[in-house]
Amino acid sequence: MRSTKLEVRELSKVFRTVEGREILALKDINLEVLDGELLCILGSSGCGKSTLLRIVAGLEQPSAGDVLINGRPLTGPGPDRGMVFQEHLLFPWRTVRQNVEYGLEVKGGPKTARAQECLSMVGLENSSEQYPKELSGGMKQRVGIARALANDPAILLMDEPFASVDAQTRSDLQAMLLTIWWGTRKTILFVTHSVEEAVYLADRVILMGSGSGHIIDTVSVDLPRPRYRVSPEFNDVRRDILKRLGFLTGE
Amino acid sequence: MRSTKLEVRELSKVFRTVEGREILALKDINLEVLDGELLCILGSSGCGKSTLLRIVAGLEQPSAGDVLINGRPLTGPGPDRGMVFQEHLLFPWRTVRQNVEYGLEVKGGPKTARAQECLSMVGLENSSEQYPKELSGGMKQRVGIARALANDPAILLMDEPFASVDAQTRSDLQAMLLTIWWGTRKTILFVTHSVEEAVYLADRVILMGSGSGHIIDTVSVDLPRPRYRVSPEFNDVRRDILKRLGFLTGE
Amino acid sequence: LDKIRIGYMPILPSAHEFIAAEKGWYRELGVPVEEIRFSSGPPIVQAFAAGQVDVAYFGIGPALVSVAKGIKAKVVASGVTEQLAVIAVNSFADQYQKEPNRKAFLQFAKAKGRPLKIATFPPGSTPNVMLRYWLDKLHVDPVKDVEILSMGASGVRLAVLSQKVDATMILEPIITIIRHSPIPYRIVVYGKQILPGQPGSILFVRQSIIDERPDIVEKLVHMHLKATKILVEKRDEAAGIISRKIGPEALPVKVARESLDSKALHWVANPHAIVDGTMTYNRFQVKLGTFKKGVDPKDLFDFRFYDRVIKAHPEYKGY
Amino acid sequence: MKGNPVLGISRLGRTVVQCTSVAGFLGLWEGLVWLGLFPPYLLPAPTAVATTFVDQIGNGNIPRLLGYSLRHYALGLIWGVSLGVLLGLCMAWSRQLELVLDPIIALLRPIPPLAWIPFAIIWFGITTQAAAFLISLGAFYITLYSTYGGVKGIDWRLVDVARTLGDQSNWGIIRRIVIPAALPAILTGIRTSLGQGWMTVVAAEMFGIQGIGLKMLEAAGLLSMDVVMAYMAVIGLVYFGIDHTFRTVEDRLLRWR
Amino acid sequence: MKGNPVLGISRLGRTVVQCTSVAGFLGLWEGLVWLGLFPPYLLPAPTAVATTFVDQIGNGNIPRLLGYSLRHYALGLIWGVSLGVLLGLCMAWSRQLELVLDPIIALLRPIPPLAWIPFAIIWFGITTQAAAFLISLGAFYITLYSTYGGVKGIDWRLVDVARTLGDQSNWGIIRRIVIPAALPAILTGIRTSLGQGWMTVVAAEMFGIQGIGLKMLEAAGLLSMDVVMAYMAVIGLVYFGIDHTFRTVEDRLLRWR
Ligand SMILES: Nc1ncnc2c1ncn2[C@@H]1O[C@H](COP(=O)(O)OP(=O)(O)OP(=O)(O)O)[C@@H](O)[C@H]1O
Ligand SMILES: Nc1ncnc2c1ncn2[C@@H]1O[C@H](COP(=O)(O)OP(=O)(O)OP(=O)(O)O)[C@@H](O)[C@H]1O
Ligand SMILES: [Mg+2]
Ligand SMILES: [Mg+2]
Repeated sequence: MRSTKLEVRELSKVFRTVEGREILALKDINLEVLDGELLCILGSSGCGKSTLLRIVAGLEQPSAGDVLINGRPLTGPGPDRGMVFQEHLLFPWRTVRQNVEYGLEVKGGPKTARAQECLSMVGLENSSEQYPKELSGGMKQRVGIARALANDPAILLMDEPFASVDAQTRSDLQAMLLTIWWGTRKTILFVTHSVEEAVYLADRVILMGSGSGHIIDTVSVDLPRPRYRVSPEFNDVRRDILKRLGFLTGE
Repeated sequence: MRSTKLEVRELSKVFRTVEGREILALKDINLEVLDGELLCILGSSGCGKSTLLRIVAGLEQPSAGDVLINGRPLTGPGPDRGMVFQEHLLFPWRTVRQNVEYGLEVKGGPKTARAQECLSMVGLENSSEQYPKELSGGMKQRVGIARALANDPAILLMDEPFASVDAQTRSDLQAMLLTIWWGTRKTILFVTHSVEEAVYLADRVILMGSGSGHIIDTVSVDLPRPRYRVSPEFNDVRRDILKRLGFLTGE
Repeated sequence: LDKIRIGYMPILPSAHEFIAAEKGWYRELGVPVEEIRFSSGPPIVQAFAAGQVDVAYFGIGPALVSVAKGIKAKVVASGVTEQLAVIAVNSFADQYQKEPNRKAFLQFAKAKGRPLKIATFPPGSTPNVMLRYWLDKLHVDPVKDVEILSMGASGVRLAVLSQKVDATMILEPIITIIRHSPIPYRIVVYGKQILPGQPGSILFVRQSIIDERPDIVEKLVHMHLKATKILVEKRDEAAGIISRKIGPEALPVKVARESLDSKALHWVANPHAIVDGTMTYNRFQVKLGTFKKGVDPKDLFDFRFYDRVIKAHPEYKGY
Repeated sequence: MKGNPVLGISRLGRTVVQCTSVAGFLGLWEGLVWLGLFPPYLLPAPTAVATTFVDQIGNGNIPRLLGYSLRHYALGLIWGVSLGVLLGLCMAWSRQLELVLDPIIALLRPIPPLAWIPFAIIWFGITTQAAAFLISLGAFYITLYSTYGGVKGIDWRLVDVARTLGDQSNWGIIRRIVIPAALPAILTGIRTSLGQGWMTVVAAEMFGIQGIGLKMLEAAGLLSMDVVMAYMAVIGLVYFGIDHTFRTVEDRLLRWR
Repeated sequence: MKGNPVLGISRLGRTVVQCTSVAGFLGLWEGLVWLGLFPPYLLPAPTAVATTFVDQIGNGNIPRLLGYSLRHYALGLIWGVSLGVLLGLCMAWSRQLELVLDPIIALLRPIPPLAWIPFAIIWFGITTQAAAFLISLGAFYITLYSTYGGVKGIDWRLVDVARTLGDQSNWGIIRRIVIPAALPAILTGIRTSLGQGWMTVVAAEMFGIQGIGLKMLEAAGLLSMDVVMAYMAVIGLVYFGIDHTFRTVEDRLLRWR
């Protein structure tokens, strides 16, 4: 049996706005992620998906509850967790290679070979000297993934990484991600608000309620890979999830 | 039988880049749109969809061929055709109401009542004094539609109007568009690169080849409205279109 | 003391400095000399206050300002007296010749629809004070009856030569330069008609130098007298030096030579000779409100050096 | 997540810290003068400056001289800004005009306004016009290029939108689209001109034109540095007021941003 | 679809039009002088200015005086820019420092650099330092606020990214994220300082400090307006060169934009 890589226990997060109002972004979240699992977190806008990921990344302090990694509590951001952002957030003044080298530079030691290796994984070995502005949206996301991979983190946190690219590119990136996941066996937390994307990628899908900041359901996706988006089985899972999310009540 | 509203005959468009290279954006396009028809133009990025719409709007001159409206050749932009853009392109210095009033202001005469009427059609009667920056993406698109409707154009040209809003808002906007279309019986040319969107909305779908700038196929969608996105019939049409576009050859 | 900084202006009252520099007399001082050029008296006062100037050739006006503001320095010799003149556009000069009083000003203002514009150095400078003294004597209101514009030497020349002002209270060589230009301006009054014995330029030395190196100060006063003698007796030679120093394009030798003959120049080195005039001048400054109270001659003059040099070199007696 | 982490400090706390900071600065300065480290003609005490300031208001000097200076300023700005905005619009709109005028302006622009002082005097004399000319030069270049850049940089797709809504005439498009879209840039240009113009006023007056600048220089010649500083305070306060007022107007005009 | 419609005009055509335009301007000016409408001291002919220009280079005046002016300029900029950037960074980074310093700087900033002339002279005399002080004042405020604004306005999410990549120390973040991200704003501040500083040099020298500015004023006093204009040309050319060079450097440093 696979071990637990990441555990979230009774996690809550309250934000205080400048006017002093309190926003409950997460409420009593409990979650266990197995080593090597590809977990999708699905929910509509504002349900707290990003907040959860930022807490796991160590960028935000929880208001209550714990996050354990390999059973040890979290202390802050660290190179054991890599994060990929929706807005790509590349460093625009660095070339593709220099972006990927960032984490290695901070750590010290050799960097070029490892950067080149990560760029190959995302199929960008030939664009290493370009600046982010010269890349298409899809390429930028690839660099973001390579940059997160460079530190060889055990956990990859991905916050709607493919939300702002067009449909074709999106499906290419999804396929690429699966290949990388297969090759490296990383634990991946993948946030999305596309049901189709979650069903295509995930071992398990966590459904978050809209606006309430808690987990309403968990769905295991047992379809064999590679999955086929227009197959009836795929459509069944998609329909099941939409129903659990409350979208198909009118039917 | 319904009359022909818009006819496109042997239309071609060649762009000349600054370096002097020629780009063939459209090639021998032939198209007939019936009065009151909702026609979707489907194709991937760069296939010339926007160019076609801009020519019909009168913003661009064709290199060859004609566009006829009610049998009369086109002379330039005019209030008989309203256009809605993907990037919403609201006038940021005008309030919602002032945006909608723009065309009426140019024409002269009364404007407030008509603007209010159009805003009601898109469900924004209560936001008329807000500035665009205060609106969500979905609301901005609604204003764009109301603005195009204000002149009461016979033809509505919509260039991927819902491409940059989230899934939930998108389906709301689609439903709203159908209601408006039903109520006003306008002829609508709707550009999209989402197969699902085309199948949900269209009477007929024009498929454009990727990068070639010509029409590869035409599909009539005979499903009754309201259509139901996860029904097997819907999935069949979707699958059929994907196949014609060459996406499912690997199956 | 590692160097002496001497401030001067590109006008004739600084001629002693030009001669001393050109003739290489400064080498005798035993310390290096740095010459610093200024466009009018007030900036030298500021530089003096800033400790950037040790010895200055400027007017009695700035000297009084400095001492009144508590700067420790003394007048050790006089330079010129009665060196000023008022130059004005011919129409005013004619009027003034007929009626040398306030009426001339009022007539001019009536004819032109605006008061007479007079350019001069900034407040605190000798020309400015003497202009006001003149107007005061004539009961002319310096605010309502005329417009006084204050600027540096270049500004005055530019304004007068391009005929943007109607009159100026100014000193040599600008007087001669203006008389040489084709513009329709001429001299209206000379300084001595305004205030007989009016003190003009002086040699001003920082107290710390007087205390530490009286020998240097004595040498400076000696040079000053030697230069005075040349200015009076060898005007051709002096004109050459002055023209070179001010700049031949600004002051051709011919004009320099002529200005040395000007009626607006009286080379007087004896500081005793200007004490009375200075006190009159100072009382007027108090009246103007520049100072709250007058300056004590003891705080302003140091006659020792002049007296000692004259004793040792009786040939300079009379300068 | 914009701005760096905010210390937990209240609005009141901020004001207190700010006042303390200014008070500390003034106190230190006063102390230095009291200790007699500097003679008052090198560094007048803040209290002396304050007294002089009140005196100069009392005797009417400040209102009178400020009146002159503001006159120079207003005249110069009105000319410079109107010409700059107008020509900027024309140059951005008409390619021909741009081609002809741009090289001439590019030739003259690197000469800073204050370098024109000799010509200002010789052309206009020691007058209001001379000062206004210098100020208008600076304002002209700044607003010309900011307007030009603003118009060139507008989202030209909005013009397409206007055309599909039936707006066909050049003047309609300029009035309804180009000017409002370029307004932020134009206003920034005007604001910059306000700053540079004020500096030019003070400097130009030092060449003999009646106003605050000349008064400062005259006072400096008399070593009355307390007067100089009182007028520096006037200059600072007036500029602060002008800038603040303009920003309020700007925010109001651009509240849609 | 950016920029307004381009006339079909080639690169060569542009150059020809531009040259014609400048030539026409100079020709018109020369013609006006020839017609004798203006005495040469009101408007010297371009040919006269050109001759004088060559003369003044030949007799060594231009190189010598330009040397002085550039010295004032360089010294002032180095001081002003270094202090401005440093303090701007510190104030944007440390909330405490910002609270203490901001009110004092806000108090002093509205006083334009040239209003400090009397104090510059009384503190430093008619010296290089006085000119450098005035120039550095302007450069200081400009770079301080542009750096401060640049740092405040950076995308702070990039700091989050750096932290997830293991960058924890303040200094690491400042060096690797804050400075490069704020560099465009910092460079804009420096470029603005270059312009204002050059204007300040010329103006400051008119108060008696050796250099181009003083020479212009002296020549004006002699009504040698051709000399004045020759030096205006020097000022323009040098500024053009400086600005051009800096823009090249800037483009190079920001080629990632
Ligand atoms: N720094 C913050 N201060 C205050 N409120 C915040 C902050 N960050 C997030 N929130 C609030 O917390 C809630 C959850 O935000 P979060 O960004 O996690 O949502 P999300 O699920 O990622 O949404 P989306 O799909 O739009 O990215 C929202 O209501 C949001 O407004
Ligand atoms: N003004 C122009 N100048 C030169 N080429 C152009 C111009 N406008 C469009 N093109 C080219 O014409 C082709 C078709 O462009 P068009 O914008 O019509 O595509 P599209 O189908 O709307 O794509 P998308 O889905 O990305 O909006 C593209 O290759 C594009 O680069
Ligand atoms: Mg999110
Ligand atoms: Mg398009």
